[in-house]
Amino acid sequence: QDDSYTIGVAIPSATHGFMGGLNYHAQASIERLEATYPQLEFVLATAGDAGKMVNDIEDMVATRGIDALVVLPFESEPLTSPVQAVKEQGIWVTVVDRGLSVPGIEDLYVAGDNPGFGRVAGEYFAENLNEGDNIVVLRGIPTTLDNERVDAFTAAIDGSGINVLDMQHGNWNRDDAFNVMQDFLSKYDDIDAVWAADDDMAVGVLEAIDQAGRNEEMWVVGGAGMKEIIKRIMDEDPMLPVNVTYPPAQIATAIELTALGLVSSTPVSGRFIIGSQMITPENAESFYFPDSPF
Amino acid sequence: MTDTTASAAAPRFRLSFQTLGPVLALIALIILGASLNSNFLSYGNVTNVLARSAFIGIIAVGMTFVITGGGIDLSVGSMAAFVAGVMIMAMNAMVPSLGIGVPLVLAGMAVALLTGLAAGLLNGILIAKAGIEAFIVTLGAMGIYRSLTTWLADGGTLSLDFEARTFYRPVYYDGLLGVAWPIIVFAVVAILGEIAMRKTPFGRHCASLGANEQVARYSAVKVDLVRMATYVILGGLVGLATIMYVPRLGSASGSTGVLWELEAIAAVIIGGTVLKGGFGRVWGTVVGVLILSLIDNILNLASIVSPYLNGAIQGVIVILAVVLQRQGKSAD
Amino acid sequence: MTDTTASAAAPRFRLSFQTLGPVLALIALIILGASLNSNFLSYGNVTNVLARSAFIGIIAVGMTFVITGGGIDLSVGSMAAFVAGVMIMAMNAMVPSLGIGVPLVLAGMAVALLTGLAAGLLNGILIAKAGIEAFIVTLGAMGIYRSLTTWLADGGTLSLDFEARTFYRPVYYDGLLGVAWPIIVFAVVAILGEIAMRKTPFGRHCASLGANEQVARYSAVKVDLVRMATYVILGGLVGLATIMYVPRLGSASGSTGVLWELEAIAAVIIGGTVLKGGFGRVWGTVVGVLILSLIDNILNLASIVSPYLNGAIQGVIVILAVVLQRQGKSAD
Amino acid sequence: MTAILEARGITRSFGPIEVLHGVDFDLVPGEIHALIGENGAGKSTTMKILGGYLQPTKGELLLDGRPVTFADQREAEAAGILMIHQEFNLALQLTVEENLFLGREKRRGPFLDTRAMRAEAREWLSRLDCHVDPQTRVSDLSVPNRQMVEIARALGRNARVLIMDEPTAVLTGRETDVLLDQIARLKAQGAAILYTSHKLDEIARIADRVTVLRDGSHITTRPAAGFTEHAMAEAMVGRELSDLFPDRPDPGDDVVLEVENLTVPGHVRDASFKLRRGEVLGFAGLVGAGRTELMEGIVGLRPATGRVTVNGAPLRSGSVRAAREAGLVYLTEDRKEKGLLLGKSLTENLTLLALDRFGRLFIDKSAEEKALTTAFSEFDIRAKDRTMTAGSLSGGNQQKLLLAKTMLAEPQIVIIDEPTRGIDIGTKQQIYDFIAALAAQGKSVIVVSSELPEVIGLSSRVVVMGRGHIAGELSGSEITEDAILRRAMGVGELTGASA
Ligand SMILES: Nc1ncnc2c1ncn2[C@@H]1O[C@H](COP(=O)(O)OP(=O)(O)OP(=O)(O)O)[C@@H](O)[C@H]1O
Ligand SMILES: Nc1ncnc2c1ncn2[C@@H]1O[C@H](COP(=O)(O)OP(=O)(O)OP(=O)(O)O)[C@@H](O)[C@H]1O
Ligand SMILES: [Mg+2]
Ligand SMILES: [Mg+2]
Repeated sequence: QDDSYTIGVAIPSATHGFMGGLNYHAQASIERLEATYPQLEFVLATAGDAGKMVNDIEDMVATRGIDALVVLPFESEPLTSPVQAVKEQGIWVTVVDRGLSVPGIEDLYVAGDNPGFGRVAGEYFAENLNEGDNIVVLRGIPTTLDNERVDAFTAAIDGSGINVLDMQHGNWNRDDAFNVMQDFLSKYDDIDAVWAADDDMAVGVLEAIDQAGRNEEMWVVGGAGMKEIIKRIMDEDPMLPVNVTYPPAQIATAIELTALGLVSSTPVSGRFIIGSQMITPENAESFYFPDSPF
Repeated sequence: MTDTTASAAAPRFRLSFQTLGPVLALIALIILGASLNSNFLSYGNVTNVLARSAFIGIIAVGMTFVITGGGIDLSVGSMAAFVAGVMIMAMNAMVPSLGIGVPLVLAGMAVALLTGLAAGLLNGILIAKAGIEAFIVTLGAMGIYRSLTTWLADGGTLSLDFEARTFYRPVYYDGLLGVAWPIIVFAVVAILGEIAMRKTPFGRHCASLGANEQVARYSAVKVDLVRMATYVILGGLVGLATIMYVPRLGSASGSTGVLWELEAIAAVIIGGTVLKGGFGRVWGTVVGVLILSLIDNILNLASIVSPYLNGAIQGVIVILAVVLQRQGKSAD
Repeated sequence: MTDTTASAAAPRFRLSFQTLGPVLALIALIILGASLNSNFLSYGNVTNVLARSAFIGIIAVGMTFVITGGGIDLSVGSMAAFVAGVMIMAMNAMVPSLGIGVPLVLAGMAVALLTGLAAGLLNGILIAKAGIEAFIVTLGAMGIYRSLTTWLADGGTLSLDFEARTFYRPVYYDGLLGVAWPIIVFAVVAILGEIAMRKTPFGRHCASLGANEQVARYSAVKVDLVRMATYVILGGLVGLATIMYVPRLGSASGSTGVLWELEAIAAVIIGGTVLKGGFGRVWGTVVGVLILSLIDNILNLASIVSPYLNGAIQGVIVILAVVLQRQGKSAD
Repeated sequence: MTAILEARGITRSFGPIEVLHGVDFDLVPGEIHALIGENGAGKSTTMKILGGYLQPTKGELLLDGRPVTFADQREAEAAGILMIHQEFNLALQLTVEENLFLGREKRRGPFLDTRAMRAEAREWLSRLDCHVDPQTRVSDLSVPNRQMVEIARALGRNARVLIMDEPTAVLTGRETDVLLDQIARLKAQGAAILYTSHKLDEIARIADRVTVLRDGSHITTRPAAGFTEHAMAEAMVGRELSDLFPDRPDPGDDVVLEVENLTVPGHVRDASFKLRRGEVLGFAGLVGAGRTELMEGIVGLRPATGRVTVNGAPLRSGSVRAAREAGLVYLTEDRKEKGLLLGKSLTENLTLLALDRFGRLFIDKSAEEKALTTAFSEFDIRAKDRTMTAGSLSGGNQQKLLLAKTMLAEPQIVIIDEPTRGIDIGTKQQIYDFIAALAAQGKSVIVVSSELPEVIGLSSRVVVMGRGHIAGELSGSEITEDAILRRAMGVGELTGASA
């Protein structure tokens, strides 16, 4: 039947908060679209590593005959040629968040802004700290994406005279971040602020600071807008002055646009970059989604 | 012919270099830490390290029995995540009826313990009664619990009700006479474990089971029951570890407890328990757990190298800690 | 007299239910897959599944020898990542001098094989010569290679030069008479492995080593050498698997090959090799690898459940596959 | 003739303890040299030193008159010296053929020549009149068959020097005869043979020279001719020996154990018998008759159907624990795989079966130590050091430890499978006295033994098994070797009791 379509969605599995949110939004939008458009069928596959993601995509093409693929590459490099192969078979390709390493393969690109995510946070630090103030940084899992964020952050505070005492990987994980922060607190007597490049890590960091009783001494900026954190910003928690968005809902946007492109003749190709915004107590309300798991 | 090998198994509690191996490694690490950072031996840091070790430590004590009995359990990390998830959901559900208070916390603890025991029992039945290879049962269970947790959390994080959490929090952060609760619980579990291993029939039976199941059976040891008991105890201890874990961050997700199984097994082996079973040493396991925690702590405190290389240094130290032990052996 | 009863004791390769267990599980999965989706048995899908099984499969064949010899290797996944990283860096560095072409690819392959063999040799020396517990050595090595890879990639991804990659790509995607190269290589490795296990002195020596090291030693088996050889072979096969892997994804990072070790070990055990050593079955391992790949494939074929539960289904099937096998045993 | 292999002033210590004190010894081609001595006298240790498995602490070895040192047994083997161990040296998970050729596989090009190896394995085994399939796993073989495999392995290698450490301890008369013939054949071919056994009649039969060891010291070396069994026994133990078997006590009337129609699938069909209080009941039969399996079925170690009643109460099937609680225990014939934890201490082994007698909650270690002291004296266990592992005891002392372990459970009914396997003549006498004393105390004993004199000398009644069923029962004066063998081979019924 010409008017029924299958859309394959390949995303990383929900191994930390942000990806959990992303999984949630993907499933929610699929449910929504399946209800609205009976002629659409979706195949959702989550992968724990790049190889598995390539397997999933191969399976979708070989056995499910997909008409469009929405993919959030687990890593850019390894996914590039498999996705290119899909494209070469005439299947619509939407790439989300992490770009492929060869430009121009995808029909539609929807993404957050990783350098922006680091830069916005960095700019806030540069503005709100004085020369000679000390900060520590908790990075994510070592990946290109983490490098982009941290590089942009470092560039933004460059020249401000802020001292980066230490950077360690908290792996976007609450427990790891808690441990690392505990050790930072033992190691450094004077910390003025913490950049935890993800809200899951921020939760662990806050707990460690609280335990050490050094709440008055420093503030924390996380990222990606987890609902608990947004709530505390709304409540004007002095430890959490701001947050930087990196919306997990971008996957929903991508899926919806792709679906729209198939069922209607609306031209949807192009690039949609969802910039990273600063969440402040003033605008926090509009970023607060109490029902999302993230 | 066994005589020569048998003599290599040194009499148990002689103060040999082999026995001391892990202890020496631990002392070396402490000296290293103290020389790298003056805060290393501070009350705060010591408390942090010990309290964090408690989860893996409590689990590793149980793992010592499983491994001594000739088994293995790969499911403990994901079991912990699952138990935490169930506990949090149960407590959240009970808030309206029980209110915030001691009954709620006690009810939550009971749920955690029971879930842990049940999970351990399930492993135990499949392994001891159905006779399926422990590696496969617990590998399967690992996948099952991990994915059930993600599913319960809907891909995200299960968080304990905020007020319940505030009330429950002291169970991790407070303590008795300046010693944090997790440390106390870990110490009690370790001491009871050491006693059970060395002084009770159960410990003997575990070791005989791991040494030669056939001989144990011919000696009227209830082989299946003992084997099952090791998994049930481990399950219960996973529950107990979770009780200490949940008040720390008040949440659980699919990524809770990832790789705990490997860390617990490593601690057991570093401590001198024999991987193929037949001989176990609970105090050794405690030393093993502390070694592993200290490595992390020292790497964080020292920042000597690229953080990318932390894993490599960790690996080298783990191997070295065991080399110390083996050299004692070959000199025997 | 005795001969009658003795012959009742199962000769090794009788077609028992136990032997057939994994095969039955495989057949059940194939039937399930075919009934769920008509494309399941299509040339494309079969090629996909077999080709992607090749990496783990080649490694698992080597793992069969290690486990049969009473050892274990937890480092293979991260070793694969490391070998891939080294191979990519070496090829990138050689592009200017060798240009794009067969020499470059051959040089890259040689680098991969040698790195794999060297890594295997290192494990082997530490385990067989220095006498350190295999679990600890390879656990340490796992951390070391994983973190070296991350460090080489500077936290990101190492990518093969784009043109080199395009040239190299057919090694994964093309084949001979419609059979993709990885499938051919896997088949050859499996057949050679099966022959080595059953028809050569080396295979027997491995089994004797795992069954009773002392006996092997007294029977003039060069115990240390054989043990070392199992790790070196496994290292070489990791190199070979990497040669097939790199043209597929053209890159390596710290997350390449995560959990391959567990998958390889699971495949070996599902296939009927005894975890504690002494008996190994290469063809069983191949069946085990196929079972594991098919489970993933089938889960993708039919989106029956929440993707969060895939892990649980996987776990259940793995346990069931082995239950089949054990029931045969108890009915023996 | 000059010696092939000679030991001069060999001393050996384990840790601080010296167990061999300057032993001199030589082996001459075409001669069978027997080494005898009590359990723990140092026979196995001497043999291992000659075989290259152990190095002497002091002293030297001469090979063809030239001093040698063997770094390991491989070098000894290269010099044509081979040894059959007292304890098995087989990999259980491998097949018979794999074990026979381990380390010296036949090849065709790079591959194994399996067919040739099987044929040759079959040939060696049939030379020993042992008809196991070379493809059987050793773990599936009975203990005697394992021993035959062990022997076949050594015979197949054409040794100049063959050292045999109690090869017949687990064999029955018929197999022993076959083995002794083979030894005679090797001797005729000019091999030098070192032989030890606690069965002194064998020594008298085949040995040319006899060396006696006592407590690690060389006592005497003499030609076998004119050295009577009795004299040998006294030279070993260093004292007068009285009659070997004690008087048979009179059994009471009440039945303590009744077995009805017990079937152990694959091994035993419909076995029924009764055991009375204060009785010693012998079980005789050829190897493979199923005696062991029947006993294991009775105590719940093997799945079995049928009824077992102890003191009138039915016994729960399949539970060793239940049997023990009813006062019924079984002492296994396979002490290495089923009896002792070889890597564990003596105490741990001693108390394992009766652990609940040493405290329910905590183990009373001092009581355990006392029990060990008692066991040492009661069973004459000779250990140089209380903290050694069970595996480093001499073979005979391991058997005594196993006996002590079983008796510690204070059973009312003891089933002893091969009670004196590997035990020296002096201790044998002690064990026989012990069994008689048990019966006199009103306990009941089943003795399963392949040594007919033992069965005959101890029991007041003998059950004969053949091919998995009970072939007959003899009592009083009916009990003779001839009658037992006739029944065991299934010809008893034809000719009637030959009392
Ligand atoms: N590996 C060892 N470590 C410590 N002591 C040992 C070891 N091997 C043997 N012994 C001791 O050496 C002594 C001699 O033992 P050996 O095995 O030679 O006796 P044996 O004459 O063969 O006795 P049996 O007739 O019981 O076999 C014994 O006291 C034994 O306990
Ligand atoms: N674990 C086993 N699995 C399979 N068959 C076995 C096993 N153990 C023994 N058998 C077989 O059972 C038969 C009887 O065993 P066994 O020789 O021990 O009987 P028995 O009457 O006790 O003789 P004996 O006491 O003289 O050894 C033998 O033919 C043996 O091959
Ligand atoms: Mg001996
Ligand atoms: Mg028997």
